[in-house]
Amino acid sequence: MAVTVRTFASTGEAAAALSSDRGARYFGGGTLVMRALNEGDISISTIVRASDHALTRIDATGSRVTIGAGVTFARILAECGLSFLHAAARSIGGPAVRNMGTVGGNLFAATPYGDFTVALLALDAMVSVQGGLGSRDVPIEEFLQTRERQTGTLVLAVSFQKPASADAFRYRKIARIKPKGGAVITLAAHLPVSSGRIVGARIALGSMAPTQIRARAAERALEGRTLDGATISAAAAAAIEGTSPADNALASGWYRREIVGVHLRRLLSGQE
Amino acid sequence: MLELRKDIFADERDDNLKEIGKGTQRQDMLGHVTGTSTYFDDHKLQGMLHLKVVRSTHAHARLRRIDTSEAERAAGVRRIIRGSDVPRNLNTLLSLINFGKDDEPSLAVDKVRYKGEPIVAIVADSPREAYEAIAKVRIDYEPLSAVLDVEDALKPGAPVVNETYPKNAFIYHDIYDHQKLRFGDVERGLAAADHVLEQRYQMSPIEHAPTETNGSIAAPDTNGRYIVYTSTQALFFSLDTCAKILDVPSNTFHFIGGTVGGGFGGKVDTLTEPLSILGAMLTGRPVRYVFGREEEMQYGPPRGAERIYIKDGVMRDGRIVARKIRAYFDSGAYTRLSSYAAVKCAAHLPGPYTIPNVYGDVYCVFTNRTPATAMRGFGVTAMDFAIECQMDKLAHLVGMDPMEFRILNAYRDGDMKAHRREAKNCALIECVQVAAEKAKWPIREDFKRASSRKEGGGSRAAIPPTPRDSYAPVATPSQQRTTYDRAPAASREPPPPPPPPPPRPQAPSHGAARFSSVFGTRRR
Amino acid sequence: MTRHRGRGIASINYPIGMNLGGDPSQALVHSNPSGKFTVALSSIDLGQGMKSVTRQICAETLGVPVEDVYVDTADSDTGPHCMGSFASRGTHRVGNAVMMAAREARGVMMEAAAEELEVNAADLETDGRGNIHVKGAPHRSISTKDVAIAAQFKQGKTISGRGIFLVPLSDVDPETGEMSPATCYAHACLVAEVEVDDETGEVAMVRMDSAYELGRALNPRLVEQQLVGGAWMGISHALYETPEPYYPDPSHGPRDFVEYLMPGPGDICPHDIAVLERPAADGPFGAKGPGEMCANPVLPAVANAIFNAVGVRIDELPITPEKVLRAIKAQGGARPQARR
Amino acid sequence: MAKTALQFRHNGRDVAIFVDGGTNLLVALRELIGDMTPKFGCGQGGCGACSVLIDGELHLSCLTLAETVAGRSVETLDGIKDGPSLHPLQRAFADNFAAQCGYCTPGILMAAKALLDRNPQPSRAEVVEAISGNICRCTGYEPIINAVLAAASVGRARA
Repeated sequence: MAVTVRTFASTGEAAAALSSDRGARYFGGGTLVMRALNEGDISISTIVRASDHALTRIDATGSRVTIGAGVTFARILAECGLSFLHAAARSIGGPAVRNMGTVGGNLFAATPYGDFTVALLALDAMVSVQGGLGSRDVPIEEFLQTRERQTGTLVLAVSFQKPASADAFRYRKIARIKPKGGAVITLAAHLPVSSGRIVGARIALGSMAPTQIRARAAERALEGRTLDGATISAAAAAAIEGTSPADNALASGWYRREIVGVHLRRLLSGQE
Repeated sequence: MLELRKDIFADERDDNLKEIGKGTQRQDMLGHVTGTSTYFDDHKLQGMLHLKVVRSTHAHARLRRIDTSEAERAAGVRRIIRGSDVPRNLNTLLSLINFGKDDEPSLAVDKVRYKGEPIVAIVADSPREAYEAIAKVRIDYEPLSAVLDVEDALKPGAPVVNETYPKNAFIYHDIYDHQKLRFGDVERGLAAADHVLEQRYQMSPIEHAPTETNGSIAAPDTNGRYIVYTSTQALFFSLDTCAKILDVPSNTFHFIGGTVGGGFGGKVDTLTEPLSILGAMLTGRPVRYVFGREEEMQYGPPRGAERIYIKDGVMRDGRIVARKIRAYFDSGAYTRLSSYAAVKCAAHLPGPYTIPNVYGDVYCVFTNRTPATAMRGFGVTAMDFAIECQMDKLAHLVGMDPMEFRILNAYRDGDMKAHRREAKNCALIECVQVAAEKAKWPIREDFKRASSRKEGGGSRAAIPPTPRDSYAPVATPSQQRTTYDRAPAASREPPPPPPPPPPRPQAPSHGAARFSSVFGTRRR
Repeated sequence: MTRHRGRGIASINYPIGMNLGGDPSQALVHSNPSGKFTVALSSIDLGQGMKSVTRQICAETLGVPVEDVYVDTADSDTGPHCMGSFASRGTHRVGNAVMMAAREARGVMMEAAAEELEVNAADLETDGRGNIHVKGAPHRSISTKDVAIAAQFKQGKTISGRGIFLVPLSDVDPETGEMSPATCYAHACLVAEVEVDDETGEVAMVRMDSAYELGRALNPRLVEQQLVGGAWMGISHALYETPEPYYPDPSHGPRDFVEYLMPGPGDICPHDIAVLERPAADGPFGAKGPGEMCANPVLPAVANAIFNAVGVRIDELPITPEKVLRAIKAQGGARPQARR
Repeated sequence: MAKTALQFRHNGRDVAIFVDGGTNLLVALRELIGDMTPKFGCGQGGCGACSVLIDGELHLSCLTLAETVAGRSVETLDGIKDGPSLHPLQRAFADNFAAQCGYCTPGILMAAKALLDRNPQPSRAEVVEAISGNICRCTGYEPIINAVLAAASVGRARA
């Protein structure tokens, strides 16, 4: 049986089609769903698409940024107002994948993929999802924790507060292969500074747990302090707390635990 | 950057040539840059069907029941192929050169020996329909304990991976579970050495990862023949293998290939051709069987892992006086080509050095993993890694520069090699000298003046007295039959007790047994 | 300071052709009526340049320009038997078969030319530009095209040749391993320089310098392709590749090119290569085969360079950052060795 | 089996085909249009052998749902020659011996074209980035990088 492709003008109709059909999958950039089809995943019998322009909109004019779920990484790289996200966007795939892969799809990408989501987690993003009665916003942490159950969910957009300065947001993907490689670990740090002190630090890690997680102990070590050597060391030492990295083809859990602090220290201190 | 050092060995060459030595453009370059080079998959045939296989989900299991009834009724399915449909469902690749016993089915019948082993092939109108039918095949497995480590596999009581070789090791010369190399008295050499260093090395399996995956398209041709477009690295090898498995004369096939998207050794095993041809025979339609990337990576054969133990004796002045090596090739569940690599590996010992006492035992071991095959540097890459790491450690141990240490021990023209042939046309020393020069690595004048053409032979040309092994050979039947082939899995006789070992062949007076004695099943 | 540089070397040899011999290859060469030649093979071009190198061998042997030769590979109906493209046998075995076939075809061509020029064939030579002339008298000349036309339409001769090359199969002594595995060997020595991060165990390639001895570089550009690409594969084997990352535990096998690690274009390093040519007695124009051995010295050279950089020996491939880091931690930190 | 009609521009010519639901662009190009230049290497988005330009942007045809190119322009290696003359990139790849088995070459050429169309004078790092989604198992990448840089310098000389 061939796959049925259903394209809807509105996200509401698309969401309804998704929730009514267990074999339906939402088709964003194709990098996940098309791959699954190519590899013989017969659980997908319907592809749902939505042509709603809101899905591909970027609003980066104000202090709060909204990025439609269908926005590609190439679009983010072309957007000057989102330069703080360029490192994260550039770390996804090669140029072709960046022309195809979307912000919304990345939320569903399992390890070793999903690096952009690490950046979104550090930015405390809200994930806007289409419900039966319109859209609702879900904090990204909550979204990720319940991701297993979100397969039939249609994500509309993500939104977050723009970091105050270029230096306040940092991102690094540790990969074996350069320039395009799967993540050994991924780190993102949002370090808002108020009168010289860090207020509301958020550190997010990829490949350190079944989903992207926050390094809360490291955040606590930074909170209310200036970003000096001692603070950085304390945060680096705490990076491992609460993590449960697994073994995979790219590295072992042991190795990830060993290096997460090293890389957090280097990220916070601006070292290569 | 490539520099031709025409100054070295100039007296041995006639460089007065017209076409040879020129950097002429490749004949195939225009095709490559225009995308018009034709690979096997670039043939578009009318009404082509698609073949996919059902693969074992267990590393080692008995197949209690294979139920394809639902799959046969699935939409778009043209034919289900099972082991009983394969005319000769047991083969070993090197049977074409009479080396080894048939040990591998095209489709497993009563037992699977590695995760991913093909059990059923499905020929359908589209890949999607083939995948849907795969999901409808029911296989009842009785899991067996698996063995995955080469040394564990050789222990008494280890699960038997492949009944053709009940000791989990390929049998050499009908009598030994390893290939031997004996040259001089290694124990005496080790005893006399100033230092002895014993180390263990392990090479991982490696995937060939050609950008084009393994595959073939077979189609009925005129005159009852079949045309086969294939990615094979060895056209007639694949053709003859198919003729054997499908039990038809070789001129039944017209194989076309020759332009292949990378091979590196991974396209010798003829994995897709027998089934795509059989699919074409059974449906009368063109059939395409191409590996997906995950299949290529996990179930296409890798370069097998090797474990190597080296024990060296070295003198304070840097001369290596003894090298003893034990190496295990992880062949996976079937022989394929690993048995041959072990012989090549034994021949390679002790590396490009002249060492008066050399001892090697090289094993080809069966484990419950994807069968291994040839890869670039087959039989040698891992051994070179082990030997050259060992050389570095020995140089460090005696406090010598590693370049000079290699020049000191390098083989030279006229030296006797451990496989008892004279070294000729050597050039290791010159390579070391030039590499040192290029890397601005200082070596002493003496070593700069050394030459592969000097100081070899003489006493270094002698074959040293070599003690014979005292232990008894491994007893094994020369013609072990197995219970699979086309027989149904239902009733199983207990395997007969192995017949007594055959008498050891008498070595001819010249010291070398006929090569045929290597083979268990040489054709008469 | 967390990053340390080190250099390591390895030197190797490599047997050419299938071990023990017994692996024949055949070739057919024939001319069309315009004096252009076709070589029919069933040998495979995997990218190594089989078609191109045999084309040059044929042209040189015939004494015609390379443009006048076309190599057709891998059709079992038209190409005679070849064992296959593996074991570094292509250049050596197939090259010799092509040479033999081309020699026979050249013989007929020279006889046909002799008949046209009314001289003895032994007094003729080719100029490599498509002409045959009397030795010492270049004006007494005939083009290969005219020879082919004459042979075909006037003399009724076929300008063609058959070639086969076989290294006879060797015995193996079960007790001593006495055997003749190969008739010739290629050689190499390679120096690798690496940089090791002692906090993460990451190894970066800095540069390589090498010397490869190949008998003869029949086409230096093709040789360069093999050596550059092969050394890249050596780096890949040394530091990255495995379909079983936890071997012998088979879990977590990679399924795609993100999980199966190979160095990307950002991981490569400069590689300075010297090629030496000590002709093999039985190689076509002395050539051996560079295709396989090119990768082999890289693996141990990299391992030895890592020791030189941080003082740890990693004896298991691939040398992952994890293995390096574990070893550094086990010895209580990096111990850089004497800088070379 | 329901098929969907699909029209798009293929290398400057309008084409119309009928595709099954879920057909990817690689299959559509190869099996329905007959353009064999994009290659199947993985179907996973990892090798780049199937790379094509869609409205000038580099895409992986194996991960592109064929019907999403309706009304758009698809360019493959088959379309980059200028009549019988090779594109400067094709010439540079040949001159630099940047192909061995040739299987990755069509995809890498398209990735390189996507770069040079946008950035005619790239740095080495930009070339490396541009081909980073393409696997080559033969060359070690160095000749490919050199070829793209050489093609760019030809472009510079012309400008």
